[in-house]
Amino acid sequence: MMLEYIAIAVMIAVATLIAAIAIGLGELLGPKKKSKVKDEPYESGIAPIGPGTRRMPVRFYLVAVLFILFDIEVVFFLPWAVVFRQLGLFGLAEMSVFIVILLVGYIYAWKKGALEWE
Amino acid sequence: MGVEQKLGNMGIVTTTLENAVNWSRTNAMWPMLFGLACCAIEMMAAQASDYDMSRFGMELMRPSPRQSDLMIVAGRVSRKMAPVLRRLYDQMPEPKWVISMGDCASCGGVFNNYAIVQGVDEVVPVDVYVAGCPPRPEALIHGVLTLFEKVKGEKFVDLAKV
Amino acid sequence: MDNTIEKIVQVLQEKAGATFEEFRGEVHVFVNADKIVDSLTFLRDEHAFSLLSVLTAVDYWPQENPRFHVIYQLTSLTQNLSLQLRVPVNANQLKMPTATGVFEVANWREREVYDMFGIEFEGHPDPRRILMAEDWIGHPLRKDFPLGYEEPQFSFNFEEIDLRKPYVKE
Amino acid sequence: MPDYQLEEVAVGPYKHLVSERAVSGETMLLNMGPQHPSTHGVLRLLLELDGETIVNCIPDIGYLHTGVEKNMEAKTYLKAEVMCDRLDYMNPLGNNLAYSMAVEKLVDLDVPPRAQALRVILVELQRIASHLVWLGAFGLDLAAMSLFLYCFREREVILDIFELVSGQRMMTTYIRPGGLWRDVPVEFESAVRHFLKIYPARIDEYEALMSKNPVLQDRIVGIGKMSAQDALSYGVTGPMLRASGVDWDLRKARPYMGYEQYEFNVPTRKEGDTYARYIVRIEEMRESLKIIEQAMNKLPMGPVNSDNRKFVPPPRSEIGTSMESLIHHFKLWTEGFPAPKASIYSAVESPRGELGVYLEGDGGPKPYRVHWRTPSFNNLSVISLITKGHLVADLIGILASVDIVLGDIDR
Repeated sequence: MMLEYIAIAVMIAVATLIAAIAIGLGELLGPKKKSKVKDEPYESGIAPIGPGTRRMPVRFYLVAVLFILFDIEVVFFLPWAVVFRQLGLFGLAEMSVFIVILLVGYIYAWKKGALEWE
Repeated sequence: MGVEQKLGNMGIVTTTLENAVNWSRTNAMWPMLFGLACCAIEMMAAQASDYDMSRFGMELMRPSPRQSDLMIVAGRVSRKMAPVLRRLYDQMPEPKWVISMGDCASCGGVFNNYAIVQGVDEVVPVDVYVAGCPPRPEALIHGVLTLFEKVKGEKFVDLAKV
Repeated sequence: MDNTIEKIVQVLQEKAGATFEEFRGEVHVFVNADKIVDSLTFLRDEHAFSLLSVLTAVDYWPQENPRFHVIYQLTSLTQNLSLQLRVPVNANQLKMPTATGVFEVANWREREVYDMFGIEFEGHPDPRRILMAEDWIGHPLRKDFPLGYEEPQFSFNFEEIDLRKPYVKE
Repeated sequence: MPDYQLEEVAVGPYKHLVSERAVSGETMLLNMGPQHPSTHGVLRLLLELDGETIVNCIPDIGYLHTGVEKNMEAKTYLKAEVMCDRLDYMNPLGNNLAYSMAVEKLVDLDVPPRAQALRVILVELQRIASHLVWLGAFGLDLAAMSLFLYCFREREVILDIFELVSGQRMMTTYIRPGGLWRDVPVEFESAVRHFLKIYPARIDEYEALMSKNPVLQDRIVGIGKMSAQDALSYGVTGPMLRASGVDWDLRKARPYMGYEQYEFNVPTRKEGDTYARYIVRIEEMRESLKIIEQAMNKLPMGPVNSDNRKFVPPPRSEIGTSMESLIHHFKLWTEGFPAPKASIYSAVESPRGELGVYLEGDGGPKPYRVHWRTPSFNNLSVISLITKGHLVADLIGILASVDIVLGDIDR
């Protein structure tokens, strides 16, 4: 049992190591020269007008929430896919109930026009 | 430079490190998509399928100065554009180089009048001047290779002082 | 000068007191400034001159009045005709009525004439410079504006120009 | 947010142009400025955005103003022609033709038939090359990266023909007042035939890639509509005007350089949206092929320059033998030829629209006033009208379909 976990641990370690080397070399060898203009936000070569952070229209929030909702739904499919054979008919029925519930939610959002941008 | 400002010149250690760092810089130098006028069309032709500047590590023309190491000033710089050019040069991360492509960028070229900056070296420090109006794509690639020779010869010490 | 242009020019002569001259088959009608807007609307509505292809100015500098000629070149697509109206403007009174009400293209073209020659157009919705920077002094296309010629740097005069040339520090 | 900062910041030169919602900070003022991948050069668009939709779009041009009109007044008629290649750098031969025809009209100079036919062939080849760069940039803006590489592959074939003919790829200055610089070499015929053989298949390749592509259809069909009435009021000419339903092409309406001998039809569409402009330009490339085909078949023999020695320098062979040619040669190359004290306007159909030259002479060897009526200047002024209410992503498609060239706009 432990064997799979070791493989995952090795993979995580190698990943962080490579990332650390890349960033570390950049930090160590890269010349650093701060200047006032360099810290200003880049807006196609012109001084930006007004602050960057401002009140955003609500549509962006709506799209973000819908994405999270259906993204987590997909996350629940992954464990099911791993033990798909063992669960057999029971697993299929269980998951299709889960999918139908979310499908109803999806159709509701669609009909209410949440997906339209205007 | 990080380590050079501290180490300065440590003989064999820094020279091999210099060669490694310079080699990595010349083979992945991304130009900034900074096309002004007619030379920009020749730069696009140099980037496109026939002359393919990507063979020399210039795979991507990044539009934003934040992700580019080389600024190719391709075209004539007008008086109204000079402050914008200077701002873009300042917003580029530190190991940066400038190629002034074409006569108009190098010395004002055909347009010797009130509207054109007579040579981009009045606005940004230039490393390589490429002559031609517009220079052929091969001339631009030759300019890029001369810049690579120059970058290969760079020492950490003088970079630390700059 | 074919007959339709001739009829139009006669009508313009009575209505706007215009004079005209001809060169290489082109008709130049001289109209003074206060009559220009309604002759433009008259030509656009009655005679289907639907495209104002050119709106520019010429500076006859040493000659004081009229120092500028503002030129409107009209094209009629249906009849395939073109007619040029010229408006003399004196040096001391650089004012012109705007033609943006008649043709939308006049909006940018008049800003360019203001930017290059300094002729103001009253009633223009957006009277800013269009080509030069906002803080530019002077109007470049005037004949008394210097060309801005800088002596090119050759081998024989390399040193003294090198001293004067404003190289950037860093 | 501190409101005073927005108030004072927006009060700048754009106060009378932006709506009051920008001053109160509800809408955002964003610079789609000179350094932007999809502005096709150094054009700055100040966008007033409400989230993603564009409330107002204020173009700010002049970042490539080169003062060509002022500079041409300081050069003789022949030397001034070098300036005009750099104006619309996608269409150098078209600029040469516009300027040469203006000078020929001013000094009443004739052009032999062989030079006229060669001029038509070269200008149509230049039209195809300019449309190819437009199509490449159009695809690149709408994320069809590979199309850019295909278009430039064909453009290199055309540039090789220009280099064969004049020694320079782009800035040829090959069309001179009174004819051409010199006759075309022998290989010109086979090079153009080769291009005519391979190119129709390539256009079908682009059409297959782009026209029926549903992704592209969604992005550009019905976007950026412009009515014919607006187009004429804004002085828009060329493919944009023809895409809005007005059938006005200077090659048909006022044939010059012998265009009346070749039959070709002028593609027009009714909808006036971005897709219509795209289709009109693709059709125009096919029409140009027809013109080149007919012109190559009927290419007359004979001299390439007019024999009026007052304005056209004599061939070098004559200088050794006849005294007058030496005098003409010396006078033309040092002082240039005087032009009458009068003004003319002559226009040519460039790939972007009506490219006109207002030329005024003052009796001396230098032009007194040269005004370039460039099509992109008027075509761009429509942008604030046709992008109202669209998304920022649509603006990229619309701007690509307007096909502006900044050298053309700022002169």
